[in-house]
Amino acid sequence: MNRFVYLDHSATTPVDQKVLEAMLPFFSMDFGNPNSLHAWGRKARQAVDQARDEVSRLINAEPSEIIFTGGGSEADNIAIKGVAFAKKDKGRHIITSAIEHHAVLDTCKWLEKEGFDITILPVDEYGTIRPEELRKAIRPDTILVTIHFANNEIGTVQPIEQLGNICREQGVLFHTDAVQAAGHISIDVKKLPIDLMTMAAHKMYGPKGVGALYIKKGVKIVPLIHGGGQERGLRSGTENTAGIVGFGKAAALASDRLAKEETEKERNLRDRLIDGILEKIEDAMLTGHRTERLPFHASFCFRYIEGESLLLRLDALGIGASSGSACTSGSLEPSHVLLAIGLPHEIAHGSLRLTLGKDTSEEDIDYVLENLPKVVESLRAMSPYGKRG
Amino acid sequence: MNRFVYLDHSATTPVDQKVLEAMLPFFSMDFGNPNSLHAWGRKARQAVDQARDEVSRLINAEPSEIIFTGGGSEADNIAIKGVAFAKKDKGRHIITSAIEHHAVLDTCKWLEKEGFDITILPVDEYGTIRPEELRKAIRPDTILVTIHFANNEIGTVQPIEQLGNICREQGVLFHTDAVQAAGHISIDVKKLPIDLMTMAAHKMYGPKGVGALYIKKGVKIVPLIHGGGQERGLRSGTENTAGIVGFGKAAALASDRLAKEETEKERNLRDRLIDGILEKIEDAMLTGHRTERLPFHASFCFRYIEGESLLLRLDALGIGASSGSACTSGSLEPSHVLLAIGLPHEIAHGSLRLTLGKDTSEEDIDYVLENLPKVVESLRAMSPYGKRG
Amino acid sequence: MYTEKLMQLFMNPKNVGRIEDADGIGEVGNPICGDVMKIYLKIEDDRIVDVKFETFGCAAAIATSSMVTELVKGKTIEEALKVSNKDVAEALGGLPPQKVHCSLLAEEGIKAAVDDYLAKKGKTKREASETRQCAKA
Amino acid sequence: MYTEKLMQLFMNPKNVGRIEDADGIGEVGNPICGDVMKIYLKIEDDRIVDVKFETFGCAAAIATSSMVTELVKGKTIEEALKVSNKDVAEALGGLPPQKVHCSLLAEEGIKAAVDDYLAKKGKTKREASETRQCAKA
Ligand SMILES: Cc1ncc(COP(=O)(O)O)c(C=O)c1O
Ligand SMILES: Cc1ncc(COP(=O)(O)O)c(C=O)c1O
Repeated sequence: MNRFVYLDHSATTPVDQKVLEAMLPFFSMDFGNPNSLHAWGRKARQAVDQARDEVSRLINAEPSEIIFTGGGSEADNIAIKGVAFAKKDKGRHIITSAIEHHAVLDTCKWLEKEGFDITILPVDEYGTIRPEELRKAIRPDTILVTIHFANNEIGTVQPIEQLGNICREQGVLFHTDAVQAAGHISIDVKKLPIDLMTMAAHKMYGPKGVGALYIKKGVKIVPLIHGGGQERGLRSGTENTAGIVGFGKAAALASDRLAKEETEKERNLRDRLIDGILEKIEDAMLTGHRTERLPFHASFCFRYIEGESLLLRLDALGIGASSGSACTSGSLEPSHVLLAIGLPHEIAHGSLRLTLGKDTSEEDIDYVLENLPKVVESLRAMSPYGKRG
Repeated sequence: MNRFVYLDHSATTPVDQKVLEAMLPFFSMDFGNPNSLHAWGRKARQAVDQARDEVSRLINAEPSEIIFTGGGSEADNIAIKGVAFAKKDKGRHIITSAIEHHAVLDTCKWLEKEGFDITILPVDEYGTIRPEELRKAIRPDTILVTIHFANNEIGTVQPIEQLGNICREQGVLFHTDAVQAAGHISIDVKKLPIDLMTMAAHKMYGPKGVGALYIKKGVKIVPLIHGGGQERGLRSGTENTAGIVGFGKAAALASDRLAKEETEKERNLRDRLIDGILEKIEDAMLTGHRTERLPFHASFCFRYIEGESLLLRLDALGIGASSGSACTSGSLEPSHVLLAIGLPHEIAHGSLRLTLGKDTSEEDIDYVLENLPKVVESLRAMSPYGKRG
Repeated sequence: MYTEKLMQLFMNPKNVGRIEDADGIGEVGNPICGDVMKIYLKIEDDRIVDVKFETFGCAAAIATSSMVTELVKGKTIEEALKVSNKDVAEALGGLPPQKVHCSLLAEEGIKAAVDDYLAKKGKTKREASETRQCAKA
Repeated sequence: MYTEKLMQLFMNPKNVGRIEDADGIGEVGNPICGDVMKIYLKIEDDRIVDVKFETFGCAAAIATSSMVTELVKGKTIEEALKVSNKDVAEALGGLPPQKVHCSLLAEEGIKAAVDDYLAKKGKTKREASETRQCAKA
């Protein structure tokens, strides 16, 4: 094996060394419970406060508008169920899209069983939600619209400003799952019409198991996890101090990268990867939008072969990739996202996602461009549908 | 200042060095998402599996009976709401006790608002729930009894076997919050009549932000956090690999300590502390049960003074203690636990909790026994109620 | 959570104790709520020449007691009655929101002691301030 | 999730390809479900003298295809029909639960190819096995 090339940053990112260094004191040394009044506790409280500042600065929120959670999925659940239970006497209609992450979709489906009414908006072939579809779907009893900022499987970035403005006009709360976007795209919640927004540390070089929910001042939600009243009573439980400190540092580093436009490097490499693959491999297509997409995200479907065998062959060459969403790759159904953009099953089965990171190099991309075509070729040679040449 | 003596292990424990070492590779090196199929993901999956084994062994459960959560509070919420929503068509009556942690009590209170019927059992002066009270409270529509294994504020250990047996006889599910007990008292879920049990890593020298719920085979619950289907669909979200690995290691180390009866050392030091304080300080009382209590736990009320000023004076001497529960110490109401055992408000305000750890030394105890009486004395000299000598 | 100033006063409070032949004694608060302040005044020519306190309560209660005694010492009764809870809090560099009631207690303690003094002298008692409920966090 | 044995066969499958003058060809599975196996048999005196496969599918589908061809090679038709999905799975050192259907597909692939051979020879066709729905994880 020549190299190790990790191209699955949409699934998770390595913890940045600087982030780990920031976290380390909070395990065994400054290990206090932030709720304790003694010196150990006060030190931990300070650290949590600082992290809240850092995370809020990443999206230009107020620190008091950020609550820390036990991950992105949890934050999605808190936001959606939190609004649903808070507003259920006002209305029970919620709007979402067909290509949301399961943390949003399955939450909505559960609410449907509990007596809520869910509208699932379709998307076009690029995975974009059309603002006019949203406008048509809003009813007098609509209490929440939840549409992700950017898709994890196909990278498409949504027209968040337009979508949010429609919600604002209609007086409906707007939640966006920005797990894939936050830290990678500049987001300013003072400028964008967003009421609640989900983030996860582990998608921006922070640790797993910690997320955050932005809740605009004045927006009321019912807590999902009751207890000691931490995080303004909205997410009880002893704070994951080290994890939160890590998130803070990761957010601060991401703010820096965004300010310095370092994501441009990723975008350029991604474009080389996309262009190279489409050029070198026949019967390949890009999934998602060509330009309105995450700067680090490339995703494809290759005819005549199946995604799992493709990614395991790549794995054997040291390349870490995914097919569809990591969360559902145990399943044999093709991804709901690929079906929603209109791909037939047999094509959707041949999906591959390559997501770059801040440390991905030219050489990494060269390595993939050299090896991926061979792998596709060899699998096609085995396929009853493959071309023979 | 002479020493630093941390005696607030009920609030949280430092991460054991061995635990931290076990966690370290999973931040920046083996950082994969356990749901990914490639080498990075498989390594993470293996680590999570091993941790699940280790945690299950601590309580003699099957690995498949353990799900990892984002902390103890979350596990309590998953258990209680999970049973409530799963069984609500069968009945809506839930029984708990007056001295549960807020993660249990406030969850029950929320369910009450959502149409459930909650019975709160009283406790005796030692904080023990009388089994006959439980038996009287069970009704045909009772679906769940949730009573903690041991109390965080006063250390009392409940007669879990008797309580659980009553539930079993009546065919009612039994959940116990063992956040304070697990890792410190031997628990065998094959022998004890427990259906669901909550644990938290950070109370046994593991990291904060990770908990576990034991769910006996065959017990069905509705998930609280929907999404990608991790943890057998019962707690979605990318697994906190490093945290889970840390929990596994902490559980393995706790199993060792329990097997070697190392908690005896803590128990002996605790007894010296209790006896010393009651001997040296007038108008002091032990709260909780004298013998049926957590081996590391000592808690008191001192008349004529107030807990917060007591613990801040101790803090100035390098002693980390708490007054009531760390989670509610921002509040001015005396703890619900101290009121439930029948203490009048003015006495409950003077509570102090000293909770020892595995590394607490004789000298630490000597230091407290030397300084605490002076601090109590000096605060009493300031109090309008204090005796003058 | 507390300012350094407050912690200093809490650790080394001034004017602790009682005045055996006090001219006015005020006791405010309630042990059920967890804080009671007792203020002793020595008054000469309507001027506070000595003041002491005894307090049962949290760090903020002790520090505000100490601070308010410092603030009124040497003042005339009239001036002392103008010392407000805000003055006390400001002099401590601020108070966390859930502890603001301690500064109210301090203000009330002085007023109660002055009232006691006036009552003993047979002068008109000021209008009594209402008894408050225990503060809630 | 996969055994080493399975991964080896997936990386280096045996009997890949087609037999141009095959005596029996079986195609099972469905591209909609994400796996299709095509089995080619060369048969002499009711004995399988050569066998090849083409598979569109996951690693397990490819490995089970390869394994089943190994297992039936050289066997009589009757013996080959007795090779069950369990035999295939066992020979691979086991399969994860959600991939068991791949071994079923392999078994069915052989049966379909034999059926095709028998049909071409004008012999009675065995009773057709039902078409299955896409497997669900
Ligand atoms: C008895 C009990 N239950 C639940 C909890 C909540 O655990 P966590 O703070 O880890 O969410 C605690 C600790 O704070 C506890 O002592
Ligand atoms: C768009 C999106 N939303 C939510 C999540 C869930 O985040 P987590 O796995 O950290 O709970 C993910 C990642 O898996 C995601 O990509």
